[in-house]
Parts: sequence; C-alpha cells; structure tokens
Amino acid sequence: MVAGLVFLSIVVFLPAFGALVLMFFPSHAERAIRRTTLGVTLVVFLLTLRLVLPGLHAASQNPLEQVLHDVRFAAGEPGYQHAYAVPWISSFHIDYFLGVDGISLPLVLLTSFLSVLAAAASWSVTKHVKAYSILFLLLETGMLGVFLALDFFLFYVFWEVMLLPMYFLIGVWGGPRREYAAIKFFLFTLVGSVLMLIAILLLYFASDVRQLPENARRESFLSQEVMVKSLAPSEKPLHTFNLIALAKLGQMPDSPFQEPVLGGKSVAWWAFLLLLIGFLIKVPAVPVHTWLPDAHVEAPTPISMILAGILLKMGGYGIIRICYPICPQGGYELAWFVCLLGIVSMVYGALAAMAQQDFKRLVAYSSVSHMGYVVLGLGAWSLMPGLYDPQYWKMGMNGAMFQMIAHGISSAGMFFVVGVLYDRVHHRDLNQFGGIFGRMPVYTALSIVIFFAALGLPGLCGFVGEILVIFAAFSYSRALAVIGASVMVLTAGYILWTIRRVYLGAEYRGPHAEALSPLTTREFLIAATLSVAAVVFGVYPQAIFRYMAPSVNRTIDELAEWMKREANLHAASGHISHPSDLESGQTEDLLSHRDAPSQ
Amino acid sequence: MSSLSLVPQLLLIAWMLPLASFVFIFLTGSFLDRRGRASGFIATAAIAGSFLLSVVAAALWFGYYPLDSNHQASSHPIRPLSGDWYTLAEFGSIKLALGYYIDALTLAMYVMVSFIATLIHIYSFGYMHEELHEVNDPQVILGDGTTLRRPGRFARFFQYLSLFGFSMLGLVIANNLLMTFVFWELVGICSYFLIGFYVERSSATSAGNKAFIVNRVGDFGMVLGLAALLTSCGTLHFDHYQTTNGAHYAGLFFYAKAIQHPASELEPAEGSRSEDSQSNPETPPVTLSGPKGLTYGLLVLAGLALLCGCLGKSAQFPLHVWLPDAMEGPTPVSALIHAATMVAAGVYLVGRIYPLLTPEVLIVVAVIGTITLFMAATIALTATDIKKVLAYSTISQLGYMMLGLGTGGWVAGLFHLFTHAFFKALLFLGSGSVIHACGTNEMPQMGGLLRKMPWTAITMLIGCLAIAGAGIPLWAGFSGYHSKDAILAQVYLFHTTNRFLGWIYYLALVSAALTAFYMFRLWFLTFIGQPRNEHIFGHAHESPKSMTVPLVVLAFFAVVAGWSVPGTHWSLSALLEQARVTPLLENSQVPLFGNVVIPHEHESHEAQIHQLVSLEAFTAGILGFAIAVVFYGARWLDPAKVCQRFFGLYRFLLNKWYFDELYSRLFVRPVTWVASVAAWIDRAVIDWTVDHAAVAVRSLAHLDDWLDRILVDGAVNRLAAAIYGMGEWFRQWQTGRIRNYILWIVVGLVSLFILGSIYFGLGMHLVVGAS
Amino acid sequence: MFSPITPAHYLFVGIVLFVTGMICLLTKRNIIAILIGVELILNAANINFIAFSSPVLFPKRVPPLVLDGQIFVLFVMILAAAEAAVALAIALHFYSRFGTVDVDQGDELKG
Amino acid sequence: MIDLHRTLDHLSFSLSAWGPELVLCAGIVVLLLSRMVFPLGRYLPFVISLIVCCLALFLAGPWNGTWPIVGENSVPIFSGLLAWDGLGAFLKTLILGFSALFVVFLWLSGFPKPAHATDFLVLYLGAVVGMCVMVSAEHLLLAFLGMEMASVPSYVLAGFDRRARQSAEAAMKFAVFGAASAGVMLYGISLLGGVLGTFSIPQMADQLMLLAASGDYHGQAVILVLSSLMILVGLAFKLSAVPFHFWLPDVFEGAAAEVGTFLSVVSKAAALGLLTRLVLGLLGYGVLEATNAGVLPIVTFLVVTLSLLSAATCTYGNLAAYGQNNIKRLLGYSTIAHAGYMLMPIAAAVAVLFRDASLARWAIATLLFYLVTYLFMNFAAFATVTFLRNAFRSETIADFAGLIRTSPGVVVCMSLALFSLVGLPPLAGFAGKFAIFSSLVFGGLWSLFVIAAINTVLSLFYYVRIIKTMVFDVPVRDPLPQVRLASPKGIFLAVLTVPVIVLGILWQPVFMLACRAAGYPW
Repeated sequence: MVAGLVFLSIVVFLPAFGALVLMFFPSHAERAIRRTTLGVTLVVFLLTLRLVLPGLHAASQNPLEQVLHDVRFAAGEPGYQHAYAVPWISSFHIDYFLGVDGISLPLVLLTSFLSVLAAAASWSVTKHVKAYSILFLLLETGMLGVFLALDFFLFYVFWEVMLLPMYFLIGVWGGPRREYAAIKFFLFTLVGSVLMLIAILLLYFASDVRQLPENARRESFLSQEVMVKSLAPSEKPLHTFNLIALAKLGQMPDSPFQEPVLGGKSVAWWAFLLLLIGFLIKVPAVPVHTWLPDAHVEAPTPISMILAGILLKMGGYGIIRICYPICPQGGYELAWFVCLLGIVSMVYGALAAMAQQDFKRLVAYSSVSHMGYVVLGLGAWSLMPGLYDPQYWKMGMNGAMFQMIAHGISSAGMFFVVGVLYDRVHHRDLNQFGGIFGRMPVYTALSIVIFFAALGLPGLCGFVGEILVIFAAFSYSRALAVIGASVMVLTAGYILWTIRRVYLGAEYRGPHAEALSPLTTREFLIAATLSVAAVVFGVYPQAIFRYMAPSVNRTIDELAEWMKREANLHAASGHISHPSDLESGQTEDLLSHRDAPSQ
Repeated sequence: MSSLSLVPQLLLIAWMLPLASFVFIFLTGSFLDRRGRASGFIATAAIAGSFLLSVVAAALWFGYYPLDSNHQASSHPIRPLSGDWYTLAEFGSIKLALGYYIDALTLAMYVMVSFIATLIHIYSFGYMHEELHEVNDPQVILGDGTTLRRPGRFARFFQYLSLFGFSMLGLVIANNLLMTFVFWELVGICSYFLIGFYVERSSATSAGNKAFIVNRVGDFGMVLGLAALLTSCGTLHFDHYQTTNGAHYAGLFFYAKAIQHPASELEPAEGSRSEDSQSNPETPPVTLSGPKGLTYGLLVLAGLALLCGCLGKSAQFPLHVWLPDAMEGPTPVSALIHAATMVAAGVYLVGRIYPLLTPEVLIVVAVIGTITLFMAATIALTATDIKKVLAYSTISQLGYMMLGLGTGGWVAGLFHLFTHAFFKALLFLGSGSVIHACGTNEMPQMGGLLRKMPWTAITMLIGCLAIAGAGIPLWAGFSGYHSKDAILAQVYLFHTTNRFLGWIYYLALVSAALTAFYMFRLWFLTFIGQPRNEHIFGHAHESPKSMTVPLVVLAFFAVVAGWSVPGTHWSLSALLEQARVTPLLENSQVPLFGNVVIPHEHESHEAQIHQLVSLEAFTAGILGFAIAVVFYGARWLDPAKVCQRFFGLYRFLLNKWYFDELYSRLFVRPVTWVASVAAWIDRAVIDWTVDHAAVAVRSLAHLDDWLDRILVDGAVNRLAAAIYGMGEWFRQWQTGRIRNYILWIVVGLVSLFILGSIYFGLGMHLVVGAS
Repeated sequence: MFSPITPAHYLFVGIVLFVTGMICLLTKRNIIAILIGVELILNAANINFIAFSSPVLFPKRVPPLVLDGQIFVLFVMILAAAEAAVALAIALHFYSRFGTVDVDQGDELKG
Repeated sequence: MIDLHRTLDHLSFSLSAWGPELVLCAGIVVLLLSRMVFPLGRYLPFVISLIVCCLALFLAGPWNGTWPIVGENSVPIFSGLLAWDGLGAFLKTLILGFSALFVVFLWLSGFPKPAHATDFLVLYLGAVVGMCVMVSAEHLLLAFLGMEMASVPSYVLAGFDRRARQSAEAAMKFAVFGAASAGVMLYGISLLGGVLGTFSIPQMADQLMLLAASGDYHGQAVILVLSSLMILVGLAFKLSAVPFHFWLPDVFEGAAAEVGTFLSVVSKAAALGLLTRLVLGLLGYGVLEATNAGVLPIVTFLVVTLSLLSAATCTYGNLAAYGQNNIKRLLGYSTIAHAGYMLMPIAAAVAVLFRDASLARWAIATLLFYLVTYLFMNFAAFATVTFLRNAFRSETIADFAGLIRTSPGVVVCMSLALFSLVGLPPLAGFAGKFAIFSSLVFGGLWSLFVIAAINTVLSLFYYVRIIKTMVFDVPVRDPLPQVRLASPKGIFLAVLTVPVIVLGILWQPVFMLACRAAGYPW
C-alpha cells in the first residue's frame, strides 16, 4: 500500500525535483535545459504509463521488478488503487493522501502525455529558457497532484500551486497583451478558488467521521491516526478533508450535509453551488469564461496546449470527483443549472468561434464550446424519481469524461498547429491565410486530422464523447438535446470554414510567405503523435472506457442508490408523488409479454 | 449453416480491403511511386477484391436461400445474419458496436457498390491521368496573373476513393443505427474531400463545405432520431444483440413490432423474422433493454428525425442544394459518390429502417419525393452545364426512389436505386468522357461529337434510354423501364387508396415526360448536329480504353439490370423481394388528413394496374422524347441556327421562327417559366435561405462575439474598474492632515458607540423580554 | 443650600476637560496647543481616577478604586511628562524641517 | 499581616518569570554604558543587542517546559499585575525572535548609522520591553503602561531619519495621533475601572459576570459600552484598525522601512495579544457563568463591533492599496488589511466563547499561528524593500521595473513573500489564512468569512502589480542596480523566505505550539 503512495508521490514530485535540479544549470546551457525538461517529462510519462502497461512477473526476485509489478493499475476495478493516507497536518486532520482510480487515471496519463509534447513544443521558446523550464515542471507537478490528491485540502493546494507558474508562463512568455491576460487568468481562477475554499470549510465543518459506519471508515482509507481517534469515545466531532469519507458522508442517510444553513438550503446545496462555480470557472463555462480567450491567445504555444489540454479538465474532474459524490442533493436540485450552463457554453462558444478573425482565438472559443459538452454530460442527471435506471447517466458521464480526454488531445493539437503557423509567419489573422496546403502538405494533413477530431468526425476521438453526451442529454431533456445536436452543425461550420480559409485555396498571400518551410522532424513528431492519438481513441474508445467506465459507473450507481433512498424517504413522508412510477409501470406491462416467447 | 457463417467473414474482408488500401497509400504515399500510379493499382485491386468477395458471399447466400422457393413456408425461413464485430462502448444493456446485418439487400448493395466502384477506379486511370504529372490548373489565377502549377495528386485521389469504398461498404453492412451514422459521416467527409479535390479552386472548396454542412443539418435530425430511439429502446441495433456478459437483448425492429401489434396478437406462431426464437433453436431468449418508453408518437418523431438525415444525404427537397454544387469534384467522383452510391444512401437507409417507419412518416417521404422529383426535373430542362443536368436528374431520380418507398413500394424504390446506379454512373462517366475530350462542361460549346467519340455517344444513348424508361410496354425494356414502372404502379395504387394525394401520381407522370425530354436534349446537344465550337471540336477525341471499357460494361448493365436471368425467376427485383420488409401498419387505416392507407406492394403487381401504368408511362416518355427531337434532334424548330448556316432560306426560316414563337408561347415559355420559377425558387428561396441562414448564423456569431467582449467581459472589466475606483475614493480620505485624522477618531468612536448602544439596547430588550 | 459634592460632579469636570482637550486637538493648528490638548485629555482621566478612589466622595462605602486609582494617576503623570518630552522633541524636529509649528503644513504624506 | 516570606518568594518567582524583560532592561543599560566605554566600537551596539535579544529569547522560548494555560492556570506574577502563561510566552518568543532577526537586519541595512545605532537600539529595546509587558498584562495599569512604553519610543523611531523632511512629518503625525488615542484610552480605562471597581482583569471579569448574572446593568450599560469602546480606540490605533488607521500609511511612507518593519509586525502582535487578553479576559475566558443569558448582549456587542472593525479594516486596506506608487505606503495598506484579518479570530473567539470555550482557544491559536506566518512573510517583504531602497535610492514601485534581470533571487524571494501575503498555497500565508478561516467557520461568522475570502481576491491585484513590475516590465533604470542573493543581504532574505515555504507545507509543529500556547485541549 505504501509502495503505491510512494510511487504516486514520485510521479507527482519528480517534475518539481527536476525543476530543483534545473536551478543549478547555468542559464546559457539552453540545450541541456530543454533536453533535461523533456527527459523529466518523458520519465514521468513512462512512470504513469507503467500503471497501465501489462505486468512483469509478479514472483520476480528482482525487487525493482516486483515494485513495478505492484504499481500496476488493475483495469476493471472500480475502486481506488494505491490509496494511502499519511497524516500531514493532524490538527486539521489533513492527510497526505494520494490515490488513483479509473476517473483520474486517464487524466493523469493525459497530463503526463501532453506534458511531454508540450515540453517538446517548447523549443520555440527562446527567452529565459531556464526559468521557463523550471516553471513548466512546477506546473506539471501541480497538475498531476490535482488529479491524484484524495484529500480535499491537498487537492486545493495542488489546484493553487498551478496558478503561479501559469501566471508567469503567460505573463513573461506571452504575446503583446500578456500582462492583461495573465492577471485576468489569475483573478478569475482565484475567485473560483476562494469560492471553493468557502465550500471546503463548509463541508469540513459539517463533516464528522464518527457518523460513518465502521466499514465505511475503513473504505475511506482514513489514516491510522484518524482511525484511532474515530474509535475513541469523545463528544467532539471529528472533521475530515478525506474526499472519500466526505462522499460517504454526503450519501449516507441523514447526511450531516443536509442541515440547512442559509436561505433554507442545505450545506450540500450551497457547497455544490460554490464548488460548481469554482470548477466552472476553470472549465470554463459561460459566463465566467472570458479569461480563456485572452489567456489562450497570449500564452505561448506549449502553454496553450497545457492550458486547453489539461487545465480545463480539472474543472470537469472536480465536478465529477467532488461536486456530485459529496453533494448529491445539491447536484440533483441544480442539475438544470449545470445543464443550462453546459448548453449555453456549447452554443455560445461555437457562435463566438465563428466570428473570430484570430486563429488562436477561434480555437480558444472552440474549447469553450467543446467543454460545454462536458458540462452538459456531467449535468444531465437523467435519473427521474421512480425510474432508477442509471445507464443513460452513466453514458453521459462516461461521454463527458471521454470528451475531456478527446478535447485534451484535439485542443492541444489545434493550439500546436496554430503555433506552428505562427512561428513561421508571425500573425494569426485568418483572413490572411490560405494555400498552406500547397506549401506544407504534411502539416496540412495532420492539421486536418486534428481539426476533424475537434469537429467530431466518427473514427476520431471527438465523436464518441459528443454523441454519448447528446444521447444522455436527450434522456434528460429533449430540448437540450435538440440544441446540443444543432451545435454539431455550428461546429462543422466554423471548423470547415477555418480549414478552407487557412489551408485550402490557391496561394498564401499574407506576410512572411517565404518563411513557410515544411515541418521540422520535432514538429512532425508532435503533431503526428497527437493525430495518432486522435485516431486511436476514435476507433478504440475502449482503451479509455476500460479503465474509466467501472469507476464512473460505480460513482453513478452510488448516486442512484442515494436517489432511490431519498425518493423513498420522500414518498414515505408523502411529500412528492411520482406520476412516472405509474407511467413506467404501464410500459412495463405493455412489453412484459415480450419475454413470453422465451419460455 | 456453415456456408452462411462464412458470409460475414467474407464481407468483413471485402469491407477491410479498401481500408487497408487507404491506410497503405496514406502511409507510404509518395515513397511508393513518385507519380502515384502504384497507388492507383493498389486501390483498384482492393476494390476489385471486395467485389469478388462480395460476389462469392452473395453466391453462398443465394445458394442457401435460393430465390425461387417460398421461404416463408419452408423449414428454414430467411433470417438476416446479424452480429457484432467490434464494441465501441457498453453501458449496461446499451451497446455501441460495429457489426453486420446481412440480408439479400445488403448483399446486393455490396455487389453493386463494389462493382461500380471498381469500374470507376478503372475509369479514373484514364480520366485522372494528368494528375500523374505536374498540373497546370487554368481555373486558378494567382496573384501575379499566372495560372497555378502544382504537383499531381493521383495517389491522393485513389486514397480518397479507397476511404470512400470502405465507408460506403460500412454504411451498407451496418447492423445498428450508430454504425450507420458513423459511416454516414465518413462518406460525407470523403465526399467533402473529393468535391474539394481541387483545393486551390475557391468554388470547389466552398462547394465541399456546403455539401458537408448541409449534410450536417440533416445529420442533426438524425442524431436526434438516434437519441430518441436509444433512450426509449435502449438500443440502436436493428436486430437482437448480445452484450459482453452474454445477455441477449432485443433490437429496434422488435420494439417497433411491439408497438404495431397489441399484446394479444403477438403470438410466437406469427413467425416473424425478428423474434422467432422458438422456430430457431440457435437463437437464445431475448431480454428487453432500456426503459421501455417507446410510444407510437415517439416512433413517428424518431422516424421524421431520421428522415432528416436521409433527405440531406440523398439531396431531397429542401436539402438538395448541395448536390449541384458538388459537381465541382472530378467527374468519376460525381459518378460514384454523387450519383450511384453515396447519395443513394439516404434511400437505402429509408429502406433499411422501413420496419420502423409509420404511415405518417411514409407520407412525408412520398410528398417530399414528389416535390423533389418534379422540381429537379424542371430545373434540368434549362441547364446547359452537362454535369448540372445530370445532377438535377440525379436529384429527380432519387425523388422517384423516395416516392416509391413512401408509397409502400419497398422493392420498387430500391429496385430503382440499383438500376439508377448503373445508368446514372454510365451517364456521368459518359459526360466525363465528353468533358475530358472537350475540356468544358457547357453543352452549347459541343455538338456533333457522335462522329468523334462513337463509343461514348452510343453508351450514353443507352443511358438516356434507360433513364427515360424506354421499353416495349408490357414486355421488356431497358432497366429503367422496369424499375420506373414498378414505382409508378405503386404510386398509382397509392393514389387509388388515397385520393387526396392523387396529384402525386400525375406529377410523377409529367416528370417522366420531362425526364425523357431533358435527357435527350442533353444527348442531342452534345452528340448531334454540327459542332458549335470548332476549336473544341477539333481537339475532341475518343477517350482511352480505360474509360470506354467501363462505359460499355455499365451500358450492358443499364440495359439488362431489370431483366430476369433467362429460364429462371432470378432477377434483381426477385432478389429484393426476398429481403422485403413491411412498414408499420401496412394496409390499415391511419387517421391523418383523412384516412391514409399504405397499400401492400403485391397489389401493384396486378395486371390491370401494371398495364395501365405501363402504357401511361410509355406515352409520357415518348412525348418527352418527341419534343426533344423536335427541338434539338432534328432542329425543326430552331430557325436562328438554320438562318445562320443557309442564308438564302432566310424567309423560310423566319416563318419557322414565328412557329417557334408560337410554340414558345404555347409550350416552351410556360415550361421555361415553370422551370425558371422552380430554378428561381431554388436559387432565390431555398438557396437564399440556406445562404442567408449561414449569414444569419454568422451575424449571430458576431453578435455573440460582441456580447462576449462588451457585455460579459465588459461586466468583468467594469466591476474591476468599480473596485479600483472605490480604492481611489478611499485614498482620498487620507488627506494628510493630522487634524482630520483625529476627527476620524471622534467620528469612529461616536459611530461605534451609537452602533454599540443599538446592539446593546437590543440585547437588553431581548433579555428583558425573555425573563 | 448646597447639595454635597458627589462623584458625578467630578466626572462632569472630567468630561468637560476631555471634551475641551478633544476640541483643542481638533481646532488648534499649533503643535504646542495640540500637545496641551493631549495633556487636558490625560488630566480628564486623572480626575476620574481620583474621583473613583476618593473616600470623601464615597462616604457610605468603600470607593471603587481605593489605591489603584491614585497609583494610576501617579503613573499617568510620569507618563505624560515622558510623552510631552518626546512630543516636544518631535515638534522641534518638525519645526526644523518645516520652519513652522503649524501641523497643517505637514500634509505631504497622503493618499 | 503581610507574610514577608511568601511575598519574597513570590517576588523572586516573578522576577525569574520576568527574565526576558530583565535581560532587555539590563541590555539597555549595557548599551548605554558601552558607548561610554567603547566609543569607537562601530558594531558593538548591534552585537550587544543581538546577544541581549538571543538571551531573552532563550529565556522566553518554548523550550523551558510546558506553559500554563491562559485564563485557567496562568500564573500571576507581581501580585497579579502580570501573568505568566502560554499566550504571553508565545508572543514574547515571537517578539524576541523577531528582535534578534531585526538587529541583524539593521546591521545589514545600515540604516541607523553606527554613530546613532546605540540610540536607535536603546529605543527599540525599550519598545520591546513595552510590548512584552503588553502581552502579559493582567492589569489595566500595566496594559496602559506597556502600550505607552511601546508607543513612545516608536514615535522617536519614526522620526529617526533626521535628514528627511517626511520623517519629521511622520513622527509628528504618529506622536499626535498616538497621544490622542492614548488619552482616549486612558479616559476609557478610568471609566471602566470606576464602573467595575478594579483594574485587575480577572476581577473585572468577576464583576462583569455578576452584573450579567443579575441581568440588570443598573443603567451602567452606557458607561460600559462607552468605556470599552474608548479602550478599543487605543488598541485600534496600535492595530491600525479603520477608522483609527490614518497615521499608518503616512508613517510608513515617511519613516525608514526598518521602522515600518517593526511597526507592521511585532507592534501588531503585541496589540493583538493585549486585545485578546482584554476581550477574553473580561469575559473570563468563558469559564465563568457560561450559561448565563445576561452575557448575550455583551457578546453580541463585542462580536458585532470586532467584526465590523475587522471587515472595514480589511476591505479598506486592500482597496486603498490599489493606486499606490510608493512601495512602503503600499505595504502600509497591506499591513492595515492584515490587521483586519487578524482581528477576525478574536471576533470568532468571542462569538464561540460561551458555546464551546475550547473553540475560542482554537481561534486564539489560529491567530497566534497567523502571527508567526505573518512575521516571516511581511519581514521578508519589508527587508526586500529596504535592500532595494539601499540599491535604488528609491521606493517608487515603477523604479523596480525589470529587476528580475539583475537580481532574480531577490525577486523570487519578494514574489514568494507577496504571494504568501495574498494567501496562496503552498506558502505560509495560506496556512495562516486557512487557520483563521477555520476559526471563523467554527465561530459561525460566515459573513465575515465570506468578506475575508473576497478580500483575498481583492488583495491579489496590488500585490501582483509589484511582481508584475519586477518581472514583466522593461527596466527604466540604466544601469539597473543589483542585489545579489549570494551576499549577506541576499542570504538574510533567503533565511526569511525559507520559513515562508516551510511553514506553508509543514505547519503542524508550529500550529501545535500555538494550540498549546492558547490552551486548546488535545
């Protein structure tokens, strides 16, 4: 167990250690610095890859091989693996608690994968390479930490840790309006963090581990210290930041989070709302998205890749990992709100993308639109009272999660593709492009693959998530699905239009035409890797679902269980009647005889 | 059974061959052969292999289920082969997979698609030969006034063709709607690439965009239809399927039947194909999946939504606008994708999901088919671009198919799909041959080409005859004769059962006449008479073997496709008859604008209907042909031309001119007026709507952008400014004068005191009140 | 005739002194005058201390602050002296830099 | 009557417990004498002061056994004028630890010229004695004396830069404002002592509880409120709570940065210690008559007043800092804002006192912990400013533009300090803020919590502006001065910055210590 924690800690802190090592490099040794950075990210990627690769011999004599075998992630297991908590700040019962499950694993892999590519793409950064590399590696530590932390406080710390490197990376290495973009990013994110902090303390204060049954306490991987405390007789509540314990508390009968706090709403409701806003800022959803176009446009290419590919995913991850399991009541009551924001983001982002003249800004708005699918998929709580078949919600959640991975690949790819062009001609005006196909055919082919992945073309990664989300949304609300499906048309519109304006056409008439040289090997490898990933996940989505679906499904099953119990409680107390009970019963009758032939 | 179990595997290989070819060409590309000829061979070999495998598979199938026996009564009723190859994702009982659904229709489509594709691959060797070298594209003028010179893209062309072959075959074999949708999109994207094959031409790329986006509009409906079915039935499979944990679940057809028949009627003895679990011991018991919320109303909605996709793909009114523009692509592409196969996919899908379609939906199909049919035919009358004529003709013929399906003629509609594939591919290839020879699409620039390119001319004449439905009534004819008659018979039957929709039949008849007219107009203008442009005529030549051989082969099939194999009952229509399915509530009255009845197809085979319709259609065809001859063939009514060539007979021709005027007033002008109105509607209303919808969306997009900058972002910035302003205001309190500061002590003390006494007093009050 | 002097009278004198001192602080621009105002305030407190600890004013019971108040006064007197010394030194310093004892001239630090 | 033996025992014990202060007093004498004996020892005053501070720190530190808990078993010394307990010991340790660092800092910065070093240090050590008295005062006389002992030398220190015109103005304002508020406070003390009949805080608490138990304040409520508010004014002046903060920005701008350091860190710590003692002491630390409804108005009054003061202070400080150009003035406003944050746990402690007295101690513990983190981050920021002033001869923010090009190490230290002041993890400021917020949550002061949280966002802008100038902007100075990290000054900065990071990650030991000092039971 501890071995797993150590392994995950190495994964998380290796980049930071790399940053520390880089500090002792002379700043003019740019080549060495770049290669070290790439090497560190590569090692981290290989380590995370170790989680999913097939095993070595378990009974090996070599202890290293033994360890490497032990740290594998068992696919198909819904629960947390390598979860282990060590007391950190015991005054607050804060643990150093890492663990991985099917929800976080793909995101961890995505992070380490995109970090390698972004590090490789960082060759285009020529200013202050040493500082850049140090910040870049610190950023990676923060991102990995967010996805691996299972203690709310730790999660929050990692969440914030990313902020500072990102601020500097945009502010120093960004475009002309970088200062504005950087501070805007910083302020927006900090607002979200502060809201999250309020919710964290709200939940912390309301929580009491001792209310959990003992087996639930064991399943929460409480640290030994807290476990002992929870067994000792005391009238003082034992607060916790343990995400698993909080989720169990949130879903137990007579949950302490159902206490009303303000405006007649419960702790769960408020916490959900606050957390949701905090996460939606990161996602970002309309109307708290305006930091994104600026940040994306100004950030240097690799940072845009990271920003779109990973940072935005943290919002979605937070919603599925924290919001819903811990505050199911808030989630249930606010499902419409989440869906509304999702759908608005989808439409709004697509329309805004269509109006852009700046290539990068267009891609940025497309991110808003695509992440809207994620929000919609997460929000489409299709469990109606009386109808406890959660498979559509599973589909939606899985779709949303898949969409996050897919968007991670396609958006990182798009930003890279834009960056390649920008590095050559130093402008991003869509109206001044055209005819790139003739000048850079290989580049164009790869770009088109990536853009079509974003468009949601079947066979590429963007399709699976989108279609699942729309299916799931349909079972929640038909109107939402209609609007959601119409976004597919808009997406096709702006992406095809962009392709036509940039790549197709007779000739390039913009400035610096002479600089349009073919892709270098490094650039080719980055773009090709992303394209291949887009194809692989498009034709073999099981590669992700295999790991992800059991955990997502378990989350949903737990929530469905919660729903059922809540509805029964309400029904028992006679507050709500369930007309749909009747309805589904009738349909059941209508079709029940269909089983007859099989007798 | 063993021979049947080979069929899916054969088809799988047949399906994968083009994909392998695509991947191979994509990866090796120019390494293989700088000019790309090798790629062409690989692609052609792959698709030819597919064709052979399909033929073998079909032979196995029909060996097992011969066409001339009555399977419904026999010991082994026909069961479509269905199964999954590959699972994309699975959520409980919901399974999203790629798999096969094989019946006679699938096999026929497989053979037809791979056959025509093979021919077109061969044809393309000739047609696209200039892509082997550096190409000088005269249509693209660069900034410095020169025309574009670019490397040839022979390999790329075949790469796309291979991808298309793969996608189209996948679409045909799909065993669930999601798979259909996947390949639906993929053929769309192939179409996009091929329309925009000349990426340097702005018109080509914009036509590609238009095609894809208009198709996406249709797909928008399709996705909703999928979602509706999935959320109500919990599946998108047509037939039973099995999840990975071994449970069996019922498919969509099964649910549709459950809707159709009240519970008591649905006995196992009915022996329907999709749920005869008793008669077939191999089929395990089936579990129903999904929340079972399928209702009749939802089925209607789902059917209409799916229909949207079909309308887009098959270029039916009002989503037909993309197809004429799609002629920007190379002609073999137009023949393969935009005539024979891809655009027929919509019709195919309607045929495939026929058991899910309710009469309400079928009425819509029929009406839209009719509108499309007539509208496109009238527009084709005036077009001068040879490919545009054919494009409108394609739309019109697709309308026929839709009409046939919509009126209950499942076999008739799909029969026409096949025959049309042959003769329309033939016509397009022929036109390609002409364009190849002349270097222009404009018919007024042609004329008299019969002498120069006899093979092309003759084969195209056969095509024209086929599309016009030429034949000897009540006996035999070109392929189009059989299929069109079948449709018209069904429409006639439909009009007898639903009187208020009688106009459908008459419009269909008129369109048959128009079809004959505009096709022969095309042929006459192109091949007969004197050359109108000597320069073009001078350079014209017969096309190479690689182009004429496919023409001849296709011409052969355009003639015989409707016939049955001599001495047997084996024919295309019998083959389709084997796979025939019935729509929901066939032959029962459905309350909708009166009572709608979708007649049973067999009734249209009755002699009296058949004879009557056959004669009427023949008359209409002859009429159209005759007018074409008068105007363009013999040119009896073209004084202006005659006047120019024989100056001495001027007055005589002048009289002819008056005659022409008369005719023009009596006949031509109304027709041209209708045609121009139709064209105007097409251009000004529908195209306008489409274009302006785009403009509107873009304006909306700009508005959205503006809102984002001004309102949303503006609010943020304004809030920031307000906070900053507050800070500045606070700073002003800091006057720097110590006496002011001390005054603040007093003010602070006094205000705190007031506040404190309020609170304290209130507290006191509470205490007193409590005690 | 005369009503006996009660602590309230002393407190009243204290209040008057306090308010006078405060007004002095608020209205006088001369730094010396301001320091005098401070002294007035301190002495107002001193009068309170004395009043609360005087056995004379509390004939019927032990005064609230028996010795504490008086000791407090002693300390305050010393403190006032120290503070005055420091304040005068600062005033001198101020005068040497600004050439005036008008505190309103010292408004360069603001905002 | 008087048991002489016991008295002497008590006295000797008191003196031993008062060791740090005695050492400081002795140090002052030694300093003054040393000037006569070694007039040419340039750095001798620093050395002596450092030794004195270290010695005092050694005597006051937490390493001499367990601390008695404030309010429960706190040991009265000097017949109850002062108390020896955890709270006082912790804050004394803090103040003396700061002083030791401060002497080194003065040495490095070279602000008091060696010739004037003795004067400066004597005054400073005198102020430290005053602060030590403040944090352990159990009697209003000592409280007042301690405040004056801390304040009066501060006035002089503020005007110590004799050449500067601004310094004179700052000292004048400081002195006048300080004297006025001291007068008000003294008047309040006289009234409160009169009403409650004693100056000893525990006895006052007994009286107050008796009054509360009777449920009838005999019309003395007005005097109680007024007098306590007047006392509060004196403390609010020390704390620079709005609207009694006006002296602070001007003094910070006018006085040397070194003085600002001292005023912004330990001076606040002492005032907060005294405020805690007064407020909680007068309420008997919640152990007396805990269920009495009569205390409700007192509690409500105190909570509302303190909450309002803290919210106003915090928000005002953060907003007014926006447009500042002088970095010392900006840090002055930052100090005001932080004073607001630090007032909050006291309000929370009062709010929760009669519900669960141990949670009140938790709140005090969070305050103590915050003071520790605040010490390092603010000291680091001020030290950077001081060293930059030496290098640039300027305190205008814009002059520091592009500093990262020559002095990356210093900029990193400054950035860490400022981000810590914002409260970003994993820096000490976040740990402190988090602790404070937890006390607000436990105290049920949600609105105050939300205001504090919003203020965190508001504060980001102006702190980041400094960083932005140093990191992003193009230098305006040519040549750009340099402060190397590998120099005594740089190392000093690094020494201050390391705790800013370490306390953000491993804060459990320090927090435990704070809990122990505040008497939070484990």
